[in-house]
Amino acid sequence: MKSIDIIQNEIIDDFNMFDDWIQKYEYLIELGKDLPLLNSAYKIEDNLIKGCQSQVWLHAEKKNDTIIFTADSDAIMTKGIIALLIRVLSHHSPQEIAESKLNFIAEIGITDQLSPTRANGLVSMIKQMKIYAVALNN
Amino acid sequence: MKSIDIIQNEIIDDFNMFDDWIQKYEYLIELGKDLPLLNSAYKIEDNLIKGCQSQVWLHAEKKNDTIIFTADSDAIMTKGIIALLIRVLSHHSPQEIAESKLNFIAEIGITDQLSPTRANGLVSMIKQMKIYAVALNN
Amino acid sequence: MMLNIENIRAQFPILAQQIHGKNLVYLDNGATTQKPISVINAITNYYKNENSNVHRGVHFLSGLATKKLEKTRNAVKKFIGARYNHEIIFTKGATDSINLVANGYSTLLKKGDEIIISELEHHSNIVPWQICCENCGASLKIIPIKDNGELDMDCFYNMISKNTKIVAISHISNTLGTVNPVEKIISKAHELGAKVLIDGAQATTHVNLNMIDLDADYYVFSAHKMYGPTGVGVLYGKEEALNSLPVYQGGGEMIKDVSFKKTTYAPLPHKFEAGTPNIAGIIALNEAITFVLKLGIENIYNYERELLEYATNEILKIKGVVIYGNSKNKTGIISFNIDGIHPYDIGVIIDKFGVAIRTGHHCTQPLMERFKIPGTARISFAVYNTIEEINICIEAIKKAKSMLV
Amino acid sequence: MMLNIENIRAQFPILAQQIHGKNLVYLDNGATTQKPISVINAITNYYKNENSNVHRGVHFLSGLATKKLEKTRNAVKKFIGARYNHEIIFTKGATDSINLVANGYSTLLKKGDEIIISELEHHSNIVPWQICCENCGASLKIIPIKDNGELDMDCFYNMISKNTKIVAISHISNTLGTVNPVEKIISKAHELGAKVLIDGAQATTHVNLNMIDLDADYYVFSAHKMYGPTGVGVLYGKEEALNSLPVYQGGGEMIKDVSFKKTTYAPLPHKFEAGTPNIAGIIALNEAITFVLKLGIENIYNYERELLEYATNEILKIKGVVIYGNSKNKTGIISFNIDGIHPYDIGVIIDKFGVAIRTGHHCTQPLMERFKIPGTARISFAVYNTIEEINICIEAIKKAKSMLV
Ligand SMILES: Cc1ncc(COP(=O)(O)O)c(C=O)c1O
Ligand SMILES: Cc1ncc(COP(=O)(O)O)c(C=O)c1O
Repeated sequence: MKSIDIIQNEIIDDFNMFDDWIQKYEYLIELGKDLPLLNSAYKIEDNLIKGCQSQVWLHAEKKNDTIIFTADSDAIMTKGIIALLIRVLSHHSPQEIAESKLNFIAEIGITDQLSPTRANGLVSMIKQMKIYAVALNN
Repeated sequence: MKSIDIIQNEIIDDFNMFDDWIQKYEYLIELGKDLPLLNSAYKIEDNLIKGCQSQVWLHAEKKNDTIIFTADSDAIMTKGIIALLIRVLSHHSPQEIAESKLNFIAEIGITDQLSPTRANGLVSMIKQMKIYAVALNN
Repeated sequence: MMLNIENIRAQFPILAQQIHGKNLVYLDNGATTQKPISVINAITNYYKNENSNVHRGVHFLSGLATKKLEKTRNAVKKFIGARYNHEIIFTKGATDSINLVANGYSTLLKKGDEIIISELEHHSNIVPWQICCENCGASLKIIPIKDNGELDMDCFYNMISKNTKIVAISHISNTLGTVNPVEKIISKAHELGAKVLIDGAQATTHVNLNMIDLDADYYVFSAHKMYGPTGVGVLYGKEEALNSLPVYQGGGEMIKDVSFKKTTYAPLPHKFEAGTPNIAGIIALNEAITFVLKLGIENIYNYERELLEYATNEILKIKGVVIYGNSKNKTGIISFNIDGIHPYDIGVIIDKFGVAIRTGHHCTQPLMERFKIPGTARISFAVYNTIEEINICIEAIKKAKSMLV
Repeated sequence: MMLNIENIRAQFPILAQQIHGKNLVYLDNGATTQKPISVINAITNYYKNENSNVHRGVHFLSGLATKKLEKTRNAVKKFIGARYNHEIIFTKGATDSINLVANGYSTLLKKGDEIIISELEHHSNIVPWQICCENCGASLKIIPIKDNGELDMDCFYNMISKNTKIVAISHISNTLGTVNPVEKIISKAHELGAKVLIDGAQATTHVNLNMIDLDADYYVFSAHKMYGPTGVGVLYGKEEALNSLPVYQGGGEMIKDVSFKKTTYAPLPHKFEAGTPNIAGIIALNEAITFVLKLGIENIYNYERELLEYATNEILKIKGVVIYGNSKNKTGIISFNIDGIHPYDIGVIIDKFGVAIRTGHHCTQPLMERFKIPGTARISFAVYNTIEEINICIEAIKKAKSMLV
């Protein structure tokens, strides 16, 4: 598996190819649509991270010392960003996840989506991913 | 007895003779000092009109169909204005008092002292003088 | 009278803003309106020339600030047609005003008493009453709404009884735009001896208010939704209604006499104005009122109705659009969804075109529950909006839709 | 560091004002300070370029306003050395902040519990606790003060017990200038398991604050007394202290989920921030903090001490003058009376010389009672005052005296 930083750089490179925000957003929307379905057994209150506008369901499990995340959201833009977060963090060791610094978000120019305005659940989602990583590290 | 309006005009004339506010204030202070003492029997809670800074005690009685006011205050500037109010309103009939329009205050340039800021009890005092006039009119 | 919209727009500096390189199209007026230069200048002028604490000072500036603050009280009184200046209480906003009353009712009510609100209320007119009920044991009854976004008045007439002590209803729904039949509610409530609080947060620029005619016991609103500054609200109450409430906050101006043995309270309005008020904001509210009155509330209403009708027609041309709130009697608010699209996604995308609308539950979660939706996209007009801006907004929505489906 | 006072004065437009044809000498800073142009511009800039409602909006302006509001929260956190941003609650003023806490305590306390305040408190730190006691049956204990205006700490040590649940004390007396030994009070209270609220309304520009060191459970202040706008206050509380309080006002932002079955509340700080806040004011508070930090609190304190010493000396030269509050540990406040003269008369006359001081009870009636006086004349300094202004003030007082005796 590639390191978290290498994946982040790949994503940054991907986004650098786009000329404008429309292309970036269309790409995010595509990623959102392509995000593998969350097993409906996991779409439960316990896995819900409530933003004030869109909601995120997040599931984590451990497999061969790495964490695998699956998730869903009711808003497609949010789902697109989730897809990126999963691409970056899934399949890494709990320690790598806990220590990761997610700089790609600032670099690809979608920080608006990650402001602490609580409008979507993404800030809480990143926090939750790290908490899962720590919790499953045993 | 002169009418209320005639007395008001006399007061306005008095103040017109002064060149500046210092003379006006000195005159008011003098009036305050010269205000006849309020009979201490009347300096009671019931007669108290509480401004937030200076206090006014007001007593009214009826004599030959006219109202006679006596009053006191702990602040001398307030007392000066009280002296003017008594000069204008005392010894008039209840009806004259109730219907009076006190324009002299604006004309002599001491309206600051009569703003509704409640800093002294004067606005309430004028109201109270009229209430007494109505109450004693029987 | 025809309003000169170009002239009006010129009074709002922010309308010249560019957002993401596009002209700002501000259609989030239900959340807060923009401010004309006269309001902004009133604040600046206050701080540059007049700033001082009010009421108890004997020096010139303190007298001036007090006079200007009281002038706004008088302007509000006239604006809403109240009887007395002391029926106007300055608060920090509509929410603060409602809480003041609801807190008072928690000592006035007891188990068995009932409070009526409706399903379309803003959280600010729900939660204070829930807290009130929790504290005093009264129970909360809810007027349901019909599919078109109007109150189900039959239900209301069945629900209200001698047990009802207060009815709290918004004048205009911030999510649906529905103008509620507050006159009917007030007269029925009074028949049964209940008091009425009207949440006028969305109404002050759309309805000519006259408290004596309307006969509401309490009426609340926020300055920032009527072209005024943030941090200022009004609680109007009939003299006897306000006098019946216990004091709310303690401190500063609201006392007659403080001693450790016994503290007594000042008469209205001071009784409910503890602490240094938002002096600059209150003074600026006077300018906001002047602005609204100069244009004329009826003119504002009519113009916004034109915008509403045009926009409603245009948006309904987009396939899959559903509008929530279809009362004939509504103001310039359009809440909508597009089939299969989350409102959040629409908001995020059209923002990039410079178009500011609100998405989400608009602090009316029970109403969202009622329609079984996570939220809506909401366009809300002010008097400075134009048909051209609506066209830009509609185009942006269409583009968003084409990206999202 | 020496402060460049001319340079500082140039930042305050109002100081160029003429009052009754004289230069304004503003010595009523205990009531409210004047505002530097940076604070005024922050408000103007907000309304001209950024105005929008905060938090839930997804559009650009809403995000910007939210970011700036949260930036002030962060600035306040740093300014007072708190642990977390969410320990900073925005209110409408110190009075509002104290009421929020006292209201919470009325559900936390019961008969037999005790609250301690002092004889020199501002009404805003007395009345809320009286209301609290009335509601919950707790009793109020008062720390007396000594003739020099200091708290009688022996009494405090005797008075406090296991029954004491909260001690509420001002950091600096607004009438006497006394800096109270809050560190000692806090450590003693904590020893006995009581919480402590400090009313810092007069302290924020005079004492370097560090909440972690100070260890107060609650600390409150108003923006308008620290060169900031009216209508904004802060309630700091330790995370666990704030969490222990029930919600205060309901509505808007303070919820997690609203339903008619069960409403749940948002985490800190939102739990206590119902309704649209004073966004412009909060954003401008950041500039006020910047202004204070640039000058340096120690420098401000030292400079005002110089003014205090000079003015104290000069005023004591006037025959018949009595100064109330003679603690060695005091800030730039002089409360005085002249034998046989009512303070009101002094205030009214020196106003005509352009000198603005406050006269009256300064919202500390029990303290006036303690000294058996109807009020005092109070001079209070800010960093822009000068020796020259003190001279003008002293001259004016002398003239007033000569007119009055
Ligand atoms: C010591 C003290 N506490 C509380 C207050 C109340 O502050 P505000 O009126 O801004 O709420 C003041 C201001 O007068 C004060 O000086
Ligand atoms: C109908 C209604 N009521 C109450 C409020 C609350 O107003 P504020 O946030 O200004 O206190 C609003 C504003 O969102 C509203 O639209």
